[in-house]
Amino acid sequence: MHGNGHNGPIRIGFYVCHCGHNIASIVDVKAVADYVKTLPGVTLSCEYKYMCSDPGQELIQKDIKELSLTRIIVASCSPLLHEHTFRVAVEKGGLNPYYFQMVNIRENVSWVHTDKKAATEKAQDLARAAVQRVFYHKALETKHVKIHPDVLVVGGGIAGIHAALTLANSGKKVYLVERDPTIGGHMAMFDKTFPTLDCAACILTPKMSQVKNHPNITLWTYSEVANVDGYVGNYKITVRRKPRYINEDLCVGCMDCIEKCVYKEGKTPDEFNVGLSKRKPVYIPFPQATPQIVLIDPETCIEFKSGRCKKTCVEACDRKAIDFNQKEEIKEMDVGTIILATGYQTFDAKRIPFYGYGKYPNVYTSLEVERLVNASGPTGGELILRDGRHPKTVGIIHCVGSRDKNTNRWCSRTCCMYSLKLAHLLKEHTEAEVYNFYIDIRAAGKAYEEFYDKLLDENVHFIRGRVAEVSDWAVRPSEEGKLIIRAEDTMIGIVRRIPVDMVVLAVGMEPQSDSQDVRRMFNISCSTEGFFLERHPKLAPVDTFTDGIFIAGACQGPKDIPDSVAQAGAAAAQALTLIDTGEIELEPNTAFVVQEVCSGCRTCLTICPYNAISRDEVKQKAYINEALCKGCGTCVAACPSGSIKQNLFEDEMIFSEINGLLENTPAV
Amino acid sequence: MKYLSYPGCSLRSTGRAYEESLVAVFQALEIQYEELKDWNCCGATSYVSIDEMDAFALAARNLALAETQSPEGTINLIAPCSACYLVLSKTERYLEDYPDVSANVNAKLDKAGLHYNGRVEIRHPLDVLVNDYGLENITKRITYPLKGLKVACYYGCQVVRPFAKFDHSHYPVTMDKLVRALGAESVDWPLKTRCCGGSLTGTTQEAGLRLNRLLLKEAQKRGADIILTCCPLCQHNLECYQERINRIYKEEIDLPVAYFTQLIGVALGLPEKELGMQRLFKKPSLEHITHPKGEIANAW
Amino acid sequence: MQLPTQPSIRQDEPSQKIEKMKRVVRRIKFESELDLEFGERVAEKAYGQKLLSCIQCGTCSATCPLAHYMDYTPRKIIAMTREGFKEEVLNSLTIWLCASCYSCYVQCPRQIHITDVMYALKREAIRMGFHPKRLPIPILAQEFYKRVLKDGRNTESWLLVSLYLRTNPFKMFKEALLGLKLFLRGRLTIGKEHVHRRDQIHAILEHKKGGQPS
Amino acid sequence: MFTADEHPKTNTWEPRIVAFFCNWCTYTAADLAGVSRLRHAPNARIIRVMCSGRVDPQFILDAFSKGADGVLVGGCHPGDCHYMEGNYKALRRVQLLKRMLKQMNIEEYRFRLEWISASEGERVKTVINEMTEQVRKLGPLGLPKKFQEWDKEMDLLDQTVNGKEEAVHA
Amino acid sequence: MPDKPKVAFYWCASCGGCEESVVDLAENILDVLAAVDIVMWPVAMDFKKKDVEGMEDGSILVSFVNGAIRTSEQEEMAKLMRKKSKLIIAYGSCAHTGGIPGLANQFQREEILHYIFEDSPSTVNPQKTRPETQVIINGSTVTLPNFFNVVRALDQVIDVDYYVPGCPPTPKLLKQAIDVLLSGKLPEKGTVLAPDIALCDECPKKETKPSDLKFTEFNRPHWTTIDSKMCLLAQGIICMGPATRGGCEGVCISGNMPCTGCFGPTSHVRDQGAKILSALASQVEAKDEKAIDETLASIPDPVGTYYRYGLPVSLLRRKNF
Repeated sequence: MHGNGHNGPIRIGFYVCHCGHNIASIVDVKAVADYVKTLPGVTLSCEYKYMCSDPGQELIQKDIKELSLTRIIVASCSPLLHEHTFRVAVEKGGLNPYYFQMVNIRENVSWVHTDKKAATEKAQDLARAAVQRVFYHKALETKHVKIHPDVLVVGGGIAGIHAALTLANSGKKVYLVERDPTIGGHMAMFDKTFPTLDCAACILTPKMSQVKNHPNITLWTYSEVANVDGYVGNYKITVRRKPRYINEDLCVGCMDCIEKCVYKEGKTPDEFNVGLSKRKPVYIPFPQATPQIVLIDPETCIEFKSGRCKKTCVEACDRKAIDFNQKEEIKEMDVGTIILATGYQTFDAKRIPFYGYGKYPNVYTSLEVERLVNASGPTGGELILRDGRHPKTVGIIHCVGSRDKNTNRWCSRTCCMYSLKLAHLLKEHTEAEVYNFYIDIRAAGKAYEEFYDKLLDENVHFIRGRVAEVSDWAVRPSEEGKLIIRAEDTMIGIVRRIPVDMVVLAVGMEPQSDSQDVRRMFNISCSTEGFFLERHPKLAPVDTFTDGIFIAGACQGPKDIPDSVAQAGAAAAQALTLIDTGEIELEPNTAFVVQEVCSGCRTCLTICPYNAISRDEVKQKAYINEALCKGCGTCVAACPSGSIKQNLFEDEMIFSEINGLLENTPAV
Repeated sequence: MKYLSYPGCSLRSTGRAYEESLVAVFQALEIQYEELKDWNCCGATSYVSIDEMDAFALAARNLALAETQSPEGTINLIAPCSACYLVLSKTERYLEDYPDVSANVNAKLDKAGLHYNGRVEIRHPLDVLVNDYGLENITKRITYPLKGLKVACYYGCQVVRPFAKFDHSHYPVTMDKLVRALGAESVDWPLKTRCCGGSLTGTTQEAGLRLNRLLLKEAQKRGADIILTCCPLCQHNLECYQERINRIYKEEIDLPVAYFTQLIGVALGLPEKELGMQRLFKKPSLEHITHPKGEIANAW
Repeated sequence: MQLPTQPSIRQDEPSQKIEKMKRVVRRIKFESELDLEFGERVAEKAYGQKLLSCIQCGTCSATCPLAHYMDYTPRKIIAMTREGFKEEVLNSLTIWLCASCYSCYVQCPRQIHITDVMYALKREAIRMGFHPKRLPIPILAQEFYKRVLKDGRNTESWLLVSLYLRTNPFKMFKEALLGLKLFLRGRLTIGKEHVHRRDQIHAILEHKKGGQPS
Repeated sequence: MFTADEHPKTNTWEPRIVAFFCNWCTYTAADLAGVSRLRHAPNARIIRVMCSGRVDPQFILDAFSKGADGVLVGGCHPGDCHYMEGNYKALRRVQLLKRMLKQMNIEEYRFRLEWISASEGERVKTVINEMTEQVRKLGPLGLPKKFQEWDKEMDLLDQTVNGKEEAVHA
Repeated sequence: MPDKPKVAFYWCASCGGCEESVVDLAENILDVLAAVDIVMWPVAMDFKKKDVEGMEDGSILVSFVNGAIRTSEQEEMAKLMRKKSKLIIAYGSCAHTGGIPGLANQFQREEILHYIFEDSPSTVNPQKTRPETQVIINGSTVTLPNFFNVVRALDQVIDVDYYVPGCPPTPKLLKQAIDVLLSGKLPEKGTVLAPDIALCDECPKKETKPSDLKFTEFNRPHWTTIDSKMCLLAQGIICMGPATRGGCEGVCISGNMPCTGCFGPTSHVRDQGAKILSALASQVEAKDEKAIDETLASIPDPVGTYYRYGLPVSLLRRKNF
């Protein structure tokens, strides 16, 4: 056990951190240090520029040894940020880490207050509370739990694919669950990628087939996670596999069945081509779909609707892979860590009627245009408008469903760049005049600004002004039969009417419509917009508040491909770190029953959400299973005879904190 | 449901036909309503330019009166004039949204021994006819379906923006649905809610006329036989300045501009006097419309 | 009436062109010439509208049916207001041309209640006597105000008469024919409408003398 | 709503609010408020607990008796509790406690339960500012001071009958 | 032969039940009398204040003081006994935690006097005469003690060495207390001379309480027929047992009445009421505010229920005025 196992003598070392100017500019740190000196039990009280720096930590270790301190308090930033750092330092100093207490005078004080006097008073109150609290601190053993080495990756877009491959390549077993029939996500639908203009399929499909063929990856497409139990290192996952009505092991993706389907022509809007083409009831999303397995859509298949189909597909399949009786499958597995890469959805342009999407046939969304210009797209890459014409002039409207309090407030980050890309492709395909209507061009990224320059040289028009309306209201002969875009050219300061043949709406990125359900299932938080919330905006961008669950890609916020891939890598690395440490430290903040005073009244039994409390029928007293206890402390608050205590949060500690906070309440 | 009605100043002069036809139609459809006793001017757009709180207070007097007149439950106060509709709705909304406004306004009302408790909901006749009374009920009573008549529905700005709950702020459809229910066909045009300039025709006529010209031209271009309005000022602007517009801008615009209530009346077979048809500069030639067989291609 | 300080975008007559060449117009603004609280004040009067949150996207201008007759587009008015260009803003035609159709109000991506801002500016202009002399719009407002103050209701015929008297009597003759047509169709009334409880109106408006805001 | 920051701190009375925030949602939201520099009233002192379910009614009463003018409890939104149902336990206790406090004549604005998720830094600011102003309107609760006041009725006797020195005894 | 140790009994604001409990020692009282020398016992013996004043300070071994402190006289006597005694024992709920009289802390002195001397149905007092602390009747002054605004437990007025809880304490506890004191093996100062564990531990119905108890509504003894075999909480009746110190051997519960908490909290609890409140609320079934409130509404008098004997020593001490 550490140098000072018992509650023992109280020799407190108190350190207040300047955090450069972050704290010192608002809180009079010297006043705080001087004040704390006067408090009972305090042996040392001093200020220091950066406590979290190495010298800062060494300072603590040195003082513990030289002044034989038995309690350490650091007043600096949030414990969520640096508590662990300092506990480690304290332990290095030879003191039990749980003799440490942290006071948050940055996030809770200097960053949110302007009145120096008030801020300093508050800091002193908080410090006094901590000083009184540590009297009751006890030496504790850190808990450890084993990490199951397998990983679950949810979502088979570029982020999910990259994360899965990274993990698999380092020899970890990965389950990749994708809800669509194929992996690839949005990226698979794109034509070219900015700023390098290399074709999306060419760089993505190899990775897709790697996933398919990787010995360490179990790929479950057309499947959804149904339930998540357990905790870091030991998650129990249930996956629902929707029936494809095709035996995956038999199908080789020859597509004869599609050929022979009783439907000669497709009737259903093709999801992959965002409705620009039609598919049959038996189909494969796109030629390079992974896995290369067809599926039958029961909504439109005659056999499912009437049961009276000639089933030409069945005849066509010499491998007898078609199975109309296939049922939904439930799979269960254990994993230690989870990576969420559930991606985004594009903004529904119908929500802004001013732009006439769905009213005027020649108004397109950016995603539609991606397919339209794509060689494997519905028109084989030839740019034919819905009314059969070839556009001579095109208007690209930026920020559709972005930066707009009436729809989505945030900037979708990718639209500027892909609009530039589309402008380029449209010119390339049609030599049309292209107008970009933008509010600001956001081309921050490697080689992005250069790409913008390139577009300027290709004399694409850039009009700074948000479009108010797209309509077919012609007031000049030149405008007849065109779509007229009304916008103020804010650089010139005059309203312009620009007639075009085609309008492209650069729709923004939104959280998936079911992101709330997903986050509930995985017990993580969402930001107010609905994107998954990272543990720290800067220092823990792929961690969540739930240990062992990481996020990657656009489910965390609008992101382009490079950023998504980078984040996926980071998330994989975080997961690997956990797995390779083999175990994770848990706060020893579990609750325990003081046997001699427990009256066995059973109150606690009814309220523990984890059934961690049972009753010893011989002793007739309650008993808490430390392994199951997660340390919420609800039972402690409920115990009517005060017989349950929670490590790190004992009643005495909190009472003393309250007392400390209020002790010098000025007489009224 | 019983309604209170707030005619507003315009319906007592330039917009008389509107009130007459509205009354006739409501009676024909047996919609119960009574006029708000001793109502005062809503303040229109001009009043706010002088003193906002007074403007609110002035409008709020009507709301307060409504509450005294019908002491129970929510009151549906019908405001046919767009300006009135907007001002009253806006007052209602701001009294709700901004505590300082309601405090300030009620203080003024107290001086007049009045108080407003927020029980009034402002309704437009369009909203009432289509959403409360119901199109199917109207169709039942139609005696002269207006077959083949091409109508450009013009809502103007203030009835749908920004406080109307019953339709979209730029692309409303309520009137179009109504027109179709009457057997006529509604012309789809993008200027339904584009401003007619309001009082500008009286003050900065150049601008005012240009706006009206654009509206009239487009309606004509889209093949409308008639423009239908739901606002006395719009009706006045679009109708009365046609000659002048033709003179100044060398146009050949020649469109009757009527109130939607008048057209309903016609379809219900009400006598044209009751509908104030004689007050229009350009009367839709009724013998065509009201012909039972309704063979009225190129009526005018 | 005073010309806007910036050249209006519509074509000038050749004579004007020459005039303009002769005139040397200073094209710089000194901070000391600005009224830096102006923006704050206006925002305050329009329910703390966050003028600062405007991103100058121009939607208001583009959707405004009158923008092409304005000397400054609505967007510019917002920009100049928050930067304290009081003179220019209060002298501008823009605020008087706003017919309050609320198009911008509905479409603004920052949900700025631009129509309310315009009203606030009109009030400010009238209060500070800034509005162009004989520009009918503010006068209409004042005449209207008086009439309602007097009768509690407004009779359009009389309103117009008094308007033309104050602005441009000749116009009345121009309008006479139209007036007659309306009259014959019973759409111009001679008798004045008024409420019975005028006392209430006066109580509410504290016996304001025409056009003098509180 | 103006923040107490804008108040002159010249020894005028300032409300004292003790806030119990749950580690996962509300405390994190408070951190977020910090990171986003959302200035608010300096009158609240935060005590971090793992879950709003840990907040023992004793803590709340103790805070009042030690001189708090208001007590704020912050937890995750219903359904979002990191420990599944801790916030519901908190809700039930709070509602029962409120009935008791009402009977003890402690104004309801002095005690507030708020659901604030990790992303709602803005909410932390609003709630603390609101509550500070509400409590400011109510004025000090000042129980410690009152306890002294009440006991004055005994000093009288100490002076007359028993004489000072025994007064020390009591 | 050395003097027998001197023992005193005194009563303040109490019902006399505590005196009864002393008498309830029955024949045991003889042993006590044999062992000690009673120098003050207003209810049974004729000693006067001056007799006590006459004694040397600290000459009484132990004084058993019952009742809360509510008047200046009680305060004066309490302080006198303190002065003369080595040990002071707060005897019974009133002295220990304020007891039933402590519920008066929900009212102001004036409210009480007004009710008693003017408003109560049985009062006829047209002149609204009130007792004065001093009246001069033909030349001579008659004084009455001052009636305090606040009811106090004994240790809120004087220093107390030990406590014997209960309303009233059981003879068994008194006997144990006396034995301990005479044995000279004194426990730590401030000890409550009863087991430091909640009543459930010794409750006869202990084993009938289910492990998954959830409240949908609360019941009251007079609203329902009580199953004498069954845990009262399981029957929705509020029983303070889980939050109350044991030692009474569940006399009320054996009598089919719920524990009302007269023994006060265990030593690990600061506020008995808050604790039972927390325990009960935690087990409420309902989830949304409205439903929860409906359940809680069936607890008629929260303060009177959670603090029947302990309001003066609760964290809030009294209603806030």
